[in-house]
Amino acid sequence: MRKVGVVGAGMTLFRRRLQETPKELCYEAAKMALDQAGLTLADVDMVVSGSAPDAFEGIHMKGEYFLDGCGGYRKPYTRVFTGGGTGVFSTIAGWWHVASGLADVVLVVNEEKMSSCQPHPQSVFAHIWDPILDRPLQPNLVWIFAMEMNRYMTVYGIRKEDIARVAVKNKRNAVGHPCAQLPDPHITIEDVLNSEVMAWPVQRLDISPPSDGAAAVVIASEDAIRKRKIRDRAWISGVGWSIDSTMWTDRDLVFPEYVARAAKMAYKVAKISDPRREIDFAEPYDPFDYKELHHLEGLLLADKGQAPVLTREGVTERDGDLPVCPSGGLMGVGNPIAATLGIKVGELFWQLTGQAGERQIPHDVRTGVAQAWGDLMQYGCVVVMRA
Amino acid sequence: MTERVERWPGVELSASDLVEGKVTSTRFRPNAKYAWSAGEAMSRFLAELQEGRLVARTCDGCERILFPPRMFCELCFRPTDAWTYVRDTGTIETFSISYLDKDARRIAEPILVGVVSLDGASPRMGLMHYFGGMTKDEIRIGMRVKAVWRPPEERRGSVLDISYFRPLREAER
Amino acid sequence: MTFLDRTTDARRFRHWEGHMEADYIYTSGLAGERFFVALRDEGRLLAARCASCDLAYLPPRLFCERCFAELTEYVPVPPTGKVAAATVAHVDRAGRPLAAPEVWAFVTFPGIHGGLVHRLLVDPGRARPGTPVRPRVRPRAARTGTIADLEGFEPVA
Amino acid sequence: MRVGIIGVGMTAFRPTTPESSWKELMFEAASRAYADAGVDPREDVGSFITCAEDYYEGFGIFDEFVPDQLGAVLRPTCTVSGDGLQGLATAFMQIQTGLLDVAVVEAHSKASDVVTLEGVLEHGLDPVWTKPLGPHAFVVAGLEADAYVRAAKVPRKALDAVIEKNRGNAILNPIAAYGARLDAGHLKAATPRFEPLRSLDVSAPADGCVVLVVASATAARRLKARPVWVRGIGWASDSPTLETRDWVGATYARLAADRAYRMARIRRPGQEVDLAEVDDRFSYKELQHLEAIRLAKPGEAGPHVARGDFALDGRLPVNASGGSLGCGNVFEATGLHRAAEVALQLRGEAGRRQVDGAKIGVAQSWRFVPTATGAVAVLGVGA
Repeated sequence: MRKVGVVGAGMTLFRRRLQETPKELCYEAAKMALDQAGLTLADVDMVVSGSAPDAFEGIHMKGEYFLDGCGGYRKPYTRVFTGGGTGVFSTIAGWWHVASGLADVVLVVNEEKMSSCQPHPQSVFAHIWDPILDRPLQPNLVWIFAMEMNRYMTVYGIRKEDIARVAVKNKRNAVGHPCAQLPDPHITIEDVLNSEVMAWPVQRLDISPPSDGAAAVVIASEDAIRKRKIRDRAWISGVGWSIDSTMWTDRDLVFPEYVARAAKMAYKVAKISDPRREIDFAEPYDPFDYKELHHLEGLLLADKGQAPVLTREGVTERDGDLPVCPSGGLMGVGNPIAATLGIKVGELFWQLTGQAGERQIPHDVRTGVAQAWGDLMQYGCVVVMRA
Repeated sequence: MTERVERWPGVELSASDLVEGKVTSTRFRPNAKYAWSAGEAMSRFLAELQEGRLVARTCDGCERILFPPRMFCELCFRPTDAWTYVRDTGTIETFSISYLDKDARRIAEPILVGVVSLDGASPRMGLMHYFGGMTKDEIRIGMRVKAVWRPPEERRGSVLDISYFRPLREAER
Repeated sequence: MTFLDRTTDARRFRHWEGHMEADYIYTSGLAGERFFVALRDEGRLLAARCASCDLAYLPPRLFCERCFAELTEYVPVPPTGKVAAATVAHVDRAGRPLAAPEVWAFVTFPGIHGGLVHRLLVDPGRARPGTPVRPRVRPRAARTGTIADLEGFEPVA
Repeated sequence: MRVGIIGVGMTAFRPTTPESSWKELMFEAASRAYADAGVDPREDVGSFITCAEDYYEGFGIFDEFVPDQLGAVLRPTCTVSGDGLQGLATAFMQIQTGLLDVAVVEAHSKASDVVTLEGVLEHGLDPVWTKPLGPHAFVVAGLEADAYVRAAKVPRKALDAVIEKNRGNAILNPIAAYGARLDAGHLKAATPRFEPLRSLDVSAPADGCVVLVVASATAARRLKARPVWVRGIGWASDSPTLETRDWVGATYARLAADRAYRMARIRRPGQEVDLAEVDDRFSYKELQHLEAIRLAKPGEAGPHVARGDFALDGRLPVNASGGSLGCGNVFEATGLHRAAEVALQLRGEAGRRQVDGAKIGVAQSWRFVPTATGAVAVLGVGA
């Protein structure tokens, strides 16, 4: 299999509302990623974009609309879409463009502009449910998280304060992130537990904010990296993706089997047999605090129901044995769905090349894993990267 | 490279910048209406709801009773075998106490909502619905419940033909 | 085929109605803001210039789609353009027949890369490519900073 | 590593399909494709790819509603927001990495589920520069038709010849929704829509689903399949901005074809290609696309079609399937349908519309208004 590396990353600010059009956001992130790789648009063979529902921007076929901002003008360009999974999935698509031998340099650009939707992007989530079985009940997006979180807590007997620790850790980690929307150096577990109840057990500070933003990475073949003498690179050594059944009311929500399948696939590709020993840090998808725990278990980095213990014991702190979401995650940096690329794959790249600034993990890290989750509690995708 | 970046792009706006037109913008509401074909499985499912019954399909491949019904088994990838009914009693698999409506607006009286697995279907198979006849302090995972149907003349062939699921009474067990 | 049971009474098939609608506010963006403020406040059309490609883009844009340079230089669009392509639409945006057909044109300008797709303010029979045209700008009080501040293009008398 | 199509499955294309949900439609096409390929999706398939757009389906995230009916539960599955040929390209790349050796590509249209198709298409226009003016989305096609027809000097009778040919071919295609033997009276009675386009120049929507099973040469041998090889594949986009794109030459199709021909080592497509399926969702598009992918010289596609060169028994049969004018506009499934048609033709299984002795065929797609994106696949049989 052809060796493929990430050679540049870029992202915009993550904010509730940005003035740029979607294509301008794409451009800003893409240009930054190219600049950091020391490449120009002329060096790019093919372009991949990732973005979640068209209904956020309010543009049918938005991937076509913003392709010039992604650098797709007169190039082969493809948009992939796996719900919230898109944040990591587009990198997997970029990987196969290069690993197949069809391209040497691929620009991957993810974007989300949720503020176009009025009065709140929440209204759009009404359309993600089954029209016959679910939509008549007028479901709110927070419901699915609340139902999954409740089952996870109840089956394993997990206390809310052990979940709130994740929100505290990530919002504190985000203090070092220049793009962060909701960093908070002083937040406490009590703040989370005392925040407004949205849909029990989910409280306001359990949730990441809706955001506008874009992020990009540049992916290149080993040949291209050598030929262009690119110094900063991190190898994509494993990829995996998996979807579970649409019939979510028939599944036990307590464990994300789809994440486990994706992780096993990625570990196999990366020749990782003992992930807990071989993986140094993780960027799992954390749109809600409990999701980080849920996903650590799905990634086989914690036993079922045991991820809260790791968090309580400080293992997942930036200076712990297994730093988790050193970026600050979605909880701290923001959640422009697909654009979370910048705090998942982007963070892996920056950490593995020693460029994470204030967020740099203090000890040597050689192998990281990024994961995203999406659709109706159904989609898992995983990327393993090595220094 | 993050520290080498001089400017993290993005021009932040406030809600009022947008709503009061401090920056130029356009407004639009799309005309995007649908009438999805319910098809073989869901047409029957809705018709049965209107009659006050919950219908499922059996799969002889994996020996499951599939609810909601489908004409193909997603695990065996084969056509399902026959129609069968499941009961309108079941178990709360999970739930939430929601203070949000569909547009994320706050409501005073919380909605009790969750997943109920139905008796007679394969384990854990069920549907999302509302719960009633219980308080937010009484609801719990594992609670036994029964459907409260709307009167026949009010049923339209919809999951809303069930008003909600209430606690199963001792005598009904 | 494929299913073991099939309904043969077509009246039994149901439909379920719904929509995918919401209200949207689209900001003009950074380049759009320059264009629409100039149009609204001064009635002028601006193009954004890429020095390295030597192209003046209309609509103006933040970046050159060819070389990815950030565009900061704005130049005025010449007052007179010409119709590069025209069409007469006999149905409206929702597909309903129009009593009076609408004329649409792609208008280009000398020295400008691109142009504008807009209404052509002529009778359907006179929609001819090559016709010299100029923008008809709405009165100042009616302008709100959108592309509809132009009523369309009219032939140069 | 060679990659080939080893299974083709389609439903009939129809103006409406009230008897099937979109899931049931997909299950039917998938079942046919798996039976054709002799594969069990639960055991033999490494990746599933769906090509879909949310607003065509009426879902916020259509990807959710894909796996069950394809046999893809707990398997690698994704949505490509593109035309089916882009999905074929995705399968091609995935297999070329060596990560997997059998992939499934699905695309469908359930256009009859969309009550306000015009509203959905309008929603694809640029929200700042075009949508506020309120044009019908097909105004874009009307303008492009005007630009192309003038530049290439295409007479009305050439457009009529495209319509007559494709709807006539469709009569011979059992899956086609709009086959018809048109006479001069029909063509003359067509009413103006987006001039120069008239009612008959615009393909009508249809429901339908297409599934292809794609495999490496090794997997094809293992499965004892007779592959139709993907000899070349390319895809490309021109500027999404209406004002800065090529209005005459369909540059996206030219660039996509250049890549596909290079990969397939085809130097003189006009001589080497035995049949072509090109996007004809507006009549002029067939001619414009044929010129862009070098199956006709600039300005010559019109005279060729008027002379009958693209007829079933002509020099280069074009849209033997009946095209979109004859089969119906199946939106994102359009390109995949054309690849399926070429595969059936190369296998000699195209029934009354069979092009005898075809060894190399080209399928070309476009993503419809208002895009300038397309793909080209060169398919072949034999060594």
